[in-house]
Amino acid sequence: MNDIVIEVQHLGFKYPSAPKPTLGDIDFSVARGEFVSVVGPSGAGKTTLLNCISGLTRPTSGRVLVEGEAITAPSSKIGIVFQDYSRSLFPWLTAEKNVALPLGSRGLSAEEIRNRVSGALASVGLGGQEKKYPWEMSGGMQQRVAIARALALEPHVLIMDEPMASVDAQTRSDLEDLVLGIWAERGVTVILVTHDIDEAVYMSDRVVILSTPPTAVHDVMEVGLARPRHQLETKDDPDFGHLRSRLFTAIRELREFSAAKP
Amino acid sequence: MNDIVIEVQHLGFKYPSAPKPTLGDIDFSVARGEFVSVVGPSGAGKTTLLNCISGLTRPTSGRVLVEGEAITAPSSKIGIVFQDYSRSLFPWLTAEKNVALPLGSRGLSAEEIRNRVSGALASVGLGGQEKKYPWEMSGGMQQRVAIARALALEPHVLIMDEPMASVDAQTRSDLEDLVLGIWAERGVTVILVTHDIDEAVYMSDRVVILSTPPTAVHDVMEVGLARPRHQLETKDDPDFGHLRSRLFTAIRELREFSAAKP
Amino acid sequence: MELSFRERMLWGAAGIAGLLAIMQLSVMTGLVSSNAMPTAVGMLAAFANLVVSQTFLAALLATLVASVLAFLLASVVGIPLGVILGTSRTAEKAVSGLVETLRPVPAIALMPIAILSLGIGLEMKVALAALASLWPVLISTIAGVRDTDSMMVRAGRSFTWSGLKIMRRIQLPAALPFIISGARQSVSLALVIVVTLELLGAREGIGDIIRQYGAAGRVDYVFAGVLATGLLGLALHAVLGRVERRLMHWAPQYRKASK
Amino acid sequence: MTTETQVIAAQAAQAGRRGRGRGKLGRFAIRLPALVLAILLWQVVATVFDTPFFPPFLDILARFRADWLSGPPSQLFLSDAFITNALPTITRLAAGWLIGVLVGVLIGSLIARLPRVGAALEPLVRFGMSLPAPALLPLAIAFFGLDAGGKIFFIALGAVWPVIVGTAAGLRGADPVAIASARSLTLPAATLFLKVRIPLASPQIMSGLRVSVNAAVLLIIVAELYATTTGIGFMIVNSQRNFDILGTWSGIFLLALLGIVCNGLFVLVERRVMRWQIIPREAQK
Amino acid sequence: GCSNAADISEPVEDAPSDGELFELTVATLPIGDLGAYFYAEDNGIFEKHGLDITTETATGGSAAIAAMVAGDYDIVYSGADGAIKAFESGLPVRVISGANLNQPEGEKDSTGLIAAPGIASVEDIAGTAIGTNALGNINQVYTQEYLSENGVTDFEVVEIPFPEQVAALNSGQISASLLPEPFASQAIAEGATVLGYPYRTGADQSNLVGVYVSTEQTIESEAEAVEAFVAAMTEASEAANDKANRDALIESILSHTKLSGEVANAMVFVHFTTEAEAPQLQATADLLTKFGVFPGEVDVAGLIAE
Ligand SMILES: Nc1ncnc2c1ncn2[C@@H]1O[C@H](COP(=O)(O)OP(=O)(O)OP(=O)(O)O)[C@@H](O)[C@H]1O
Ligand SMILES: Nc1ncnc2c1ncn2[C@@H]1O[C@H](COP(=O)(O)OP(=O)(O)OP(=O)(O)O)[C@@H](O)[C@H]1O
Ligand SMILES: [Mg+2]
Ligand SMILES: [Mg+2]
Repeated sequence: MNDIVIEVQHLGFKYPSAPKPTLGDIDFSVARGEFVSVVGPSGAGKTTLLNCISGLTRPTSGRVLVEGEAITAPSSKIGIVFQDYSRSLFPWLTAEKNVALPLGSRGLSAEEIRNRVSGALASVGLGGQEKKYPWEMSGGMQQRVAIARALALEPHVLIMDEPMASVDAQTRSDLEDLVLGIWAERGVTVILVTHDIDEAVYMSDRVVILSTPPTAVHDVMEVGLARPRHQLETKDDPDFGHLRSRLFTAIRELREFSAAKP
Repeated sequence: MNDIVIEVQHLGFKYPSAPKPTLGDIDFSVARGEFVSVVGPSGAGKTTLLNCISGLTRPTSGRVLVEGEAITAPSSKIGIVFQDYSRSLFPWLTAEKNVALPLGSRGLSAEEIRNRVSGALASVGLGGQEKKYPWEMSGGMQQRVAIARALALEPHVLIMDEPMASVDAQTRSDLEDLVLGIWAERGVTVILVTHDIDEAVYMSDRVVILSTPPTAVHDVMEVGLARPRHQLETKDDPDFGHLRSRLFTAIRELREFSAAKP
Repeated sequence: MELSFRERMLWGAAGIAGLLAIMQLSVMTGLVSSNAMPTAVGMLAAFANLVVSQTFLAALLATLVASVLAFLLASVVGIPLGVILGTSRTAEKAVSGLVETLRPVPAIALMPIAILSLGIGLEMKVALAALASLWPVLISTIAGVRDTDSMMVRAGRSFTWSGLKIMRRIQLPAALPFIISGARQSVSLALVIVVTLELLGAREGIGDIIRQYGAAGRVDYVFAGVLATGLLGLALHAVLGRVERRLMHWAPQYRKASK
Repeated sequence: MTTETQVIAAQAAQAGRRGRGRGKLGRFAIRLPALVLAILLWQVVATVFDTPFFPPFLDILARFRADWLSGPPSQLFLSDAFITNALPTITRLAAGWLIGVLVGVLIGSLIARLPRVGAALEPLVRFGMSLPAPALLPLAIAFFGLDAGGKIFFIALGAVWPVIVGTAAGLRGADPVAIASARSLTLPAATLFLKVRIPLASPQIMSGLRVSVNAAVLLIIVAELYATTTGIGFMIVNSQRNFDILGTWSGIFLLALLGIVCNGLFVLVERRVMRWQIIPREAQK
Repeated sequence: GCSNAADISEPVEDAPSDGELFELTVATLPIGDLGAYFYAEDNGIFEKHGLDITTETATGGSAAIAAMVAGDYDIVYSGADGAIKAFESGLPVRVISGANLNQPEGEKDSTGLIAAPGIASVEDIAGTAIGTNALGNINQVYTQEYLSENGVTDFEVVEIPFPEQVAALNSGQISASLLPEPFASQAIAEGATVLGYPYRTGADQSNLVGVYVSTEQTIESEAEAVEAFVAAMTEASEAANDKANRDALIESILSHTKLSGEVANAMVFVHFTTEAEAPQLQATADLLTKFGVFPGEVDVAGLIAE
């Protein structure tokens, strides 16, 4: 049906120091322009999975195709936003320079770099804050810089590992709406890892639920809620309640199951 | 009607270095055994308010009465749980010793101290983890040690400043239920500061909404939801949805209002 | 209980005045022999004479030159070596035995041997002071590079950068707070070692002057020399603090409270 | 200051990481290549070039044994020279350092806890901290003469500054949240100080102690090179005066060993005291 | 070989042919034993021999020799024992000339064995401690030799710097010590007595105490300059030994040391010389061996520059 951008094929991964594989056999795909969330119990290997998809880590078995090409190293098609802005932004660079940093080595003209940087910062609502250092900004602003840095690379796929986990609840709902806005506007494909069930349902077209290690896809849930979504209306929708209950129960079961195991 | 435990009377506070007062004129009271949440925009002065209530900070004007006595210094009637367990637990002490530390100077017998410590740790589900150091535990476990430490003092009032903010979403819902369980079991009065609207509604009997500085009480919302509460059922209750919408709107308005001011 | 700036200055002045007064009185009352310690007035008079004397200023310069050369030598060796050892665990492991054996060896102890091949002049001072001050800068550079947040390195890799580029653009700046802190220790140490060598008989420098006055029994000048040495150390610290603040304006401890 | 603590914690963590995996011997062996190579190089170069002041490594070792380790089993094989020279050095060092540490922690605490005292002492402490400690030798001689007392005083005088500064900075810079949490527990003042403030400050106190150990080792050597008639430093000077170059080297080796042992002991204590700082750091990696 | 390294005259012809002066850096000690050197410097004797001398004050003879080996100095004044020890350890040092001898019999010597008050004879020293300013130095071994010649072998040797020895004698910490000027005069003024003159031993009752040394390399590359130095010192030594020049000598010593005029006026001087003979040095070397400074026999042949 739709144009497939990411294919995760029988992906397996084992940390050399770990006794058993973290990722067992993971298989799913993401269509162009789709918004997919990945949820799963803590320690399921969500971060490990993202690392494999983005080429930061070589899988032990299986492979990842992005637009049909196998990923073996970080690719410029993929932009990554990490959870902890304070650890992934460079505190010695201003917002502007943080965003421009990865562009320097892409053969772009100075002009074009300037345009992309200011475009990306404007997208995240940080026009006029270019000269600030990360530590002069609030947590939400910093995370927006991190998003702008990924956007400026004009990736086809945006991968986010719990990007909203380190900010307060109010900023979080603002950021959620910001990300949805950017996604709709730029038509980028998004994979979002989150711990927050409400967030997974609120944001996505589909939610991929991972099991415990050796991890496989436990279930995939279609989210049929209307777009654009709205913090109050969407969350008041009875369908929303049902979806969140389903997800909540699935994850609680997985956790109890895994807790009972050892 | 009910027995009043805490009275906050015309409380005002100004940081010496700040140009204007943070707390303007705050006035509310809490009945024995009540569960009250305090919400408000970031920077409203929630932490400042808690510090005044608990006697850590002297108010500039007004006063706080706990069981009829004016508070001027930290009192053994009040237990406090801070947001950041990594900064409020003492990493050089085991869980057990962290909990026992404040008991040592209370004229209790060694026997009684041992009982209280193990009782408090059992309450928070950490029986058998007594000898672990904070850094050997997950975030949720650490926060539970912090709660146990406050409980072991057998305070009449438990004050919590965003105790769930530094843990992940799943641990958070577990902790919420844990706190509700302890509250119901021990009959302690709780004041909870939170950023999370769902949490405020889910946990409380009443929610105190603060304005922006100079801060006053903007509104007090009664939460009539049935107890005991349940993560899925309570949150699926239409009343829950209405309460959360009301709160969400109130805070968004306050923020926009304050953002427009300067 | 915060003191205002004015109060702090006043109390500080009182502290200095108090110490000078104790010094003055304990000599004047004979509590301490005047052969052992000068009066405060005597020391300050000698100090006034010293700071305008050509010989003394030349000595000051000699000490400073030796210290700075030693520090530069230590940095030129220590920083690149530290980056290599911080990046490669294998290399670091292989040399760690050597580093841990040599590091605690007090450089001063080598003076009697160093004199034989390097004499008692600038070369010897620079060599031994550089040896001593190599360690702080080396160790901090290793620690800094190693301590670079793995998340930052991953961010760099996600830019499709090479290892070398990540080292240059991410690990080195991220390690800078550590490197500078090590460098500061190195400079102080270089000064300490140079002055010590001079006190022990190396040619030229403040230590040499103090030693000569000591041999002549001029305690007022000895104490004035010690005073001058302390002030030199203080000045060096202040300059380095400036440099550090300049370079490190982004590091947590120097962020202006901008909110 | 915080960076300094970080450096120390990072270093200590590094040392700890090395401690994991592999057997003890294997761990040890993997760290030796460069050291073995350096010693081999020394031996070969010294043998080939045959300069009088750079004797072969093995010759020095032989002399080292003869000088220091040729005693009877009843003395643990320590020679008389060791007992008359190294023991005084070690006791002076330990006594001076301990005095310096005690006084330093005391003054540092006063400075941090009593703002007026702190303000009055601050310029003096800054001066003392910046002063190359060996320059204080004339002062020590002035008060205590050149005997053991003078040396102990001298070492204490040099070791005290970093301890003062570390203690004061650690106490002042303590995390306000941690202090608030302790205050909320209504701890008595003494408990608050000893059980919370001091441990909270301990990373910086330890950092001060580390600097002071190095200063103390430096100072004992200076004191002994300058004027004494016993001690390792004296042995070195005396053999140098007699152009007994092997003897000089043998003394230097003993001092080096003393430095290594002091450092090793310190690291052991540091790892124990700062476990709560170091281990989470390691785990975080 | 026995040589008199100094017998060169016609000083002016020493100068380099192009009219420049020979440049030499000499390390000295601030003590009366260098009186002749200071005299030469103050009275233009070095210039007269075509020398441009830079004088530096060292902390001790052996440190100065070490620095000379490393190239800091061209010529160093040292005790004879320092030169012997350096030579024995393989350093490329050579004695270019003598510097000072003890005074012969009949003259007052500057270096006497001074006994603490209450020690009336050499025999009283048995079972006590004697002082030396540096363990294993020339003063110590000559004192030991003198005492053993007098049948006293049972005593301890402790190291005490000269300035503190007077107090140590008074307090009874040591019973005797070989003290040079000005300490000898000072001790005598405080009640000590002279027991004897330990350097007056051997065939001609005189021994070389101080020497000037240089390195093999300097002697070779700066041969003319070194010769000129020895010539200058020969002239200066003769002048300094001449009682007629006593006041000028005292003035020179005062200008180069921190001694007070009072002390200098009361001082007894050494006998200045530039002669250096192998047997004298060998005798000292043998004493160093005899009293355990060297583990075995030492041959000083070759120490004196040809
Ligand atoms: N470098 C490593 N070496 C060995 N095991 C690792 C490593 N990194 C992670 N693990 C383990 O692999 C598992 C998956 O880790 P991962 O961080 O991918 O989980 P996650 O689902 O992202 O967890 P969270 O929700 O806590 O972020 C965990 O059990 C973790 O302990
Ligand atoms: N020590 C201080 N000195 C000066 N101003 C302060 C200080 N501490 C806090 N403030 C200011 O007082 C105001 C209230 O701070 P407070 O921490 O009480 O807010 P809060 O409601 O707890 O915020 P948050 O939701 O972010 O925790 C803020 O504007 C803050 O910047
Ligand atoms: Mg993760
Ligand atoms: Mg707060």
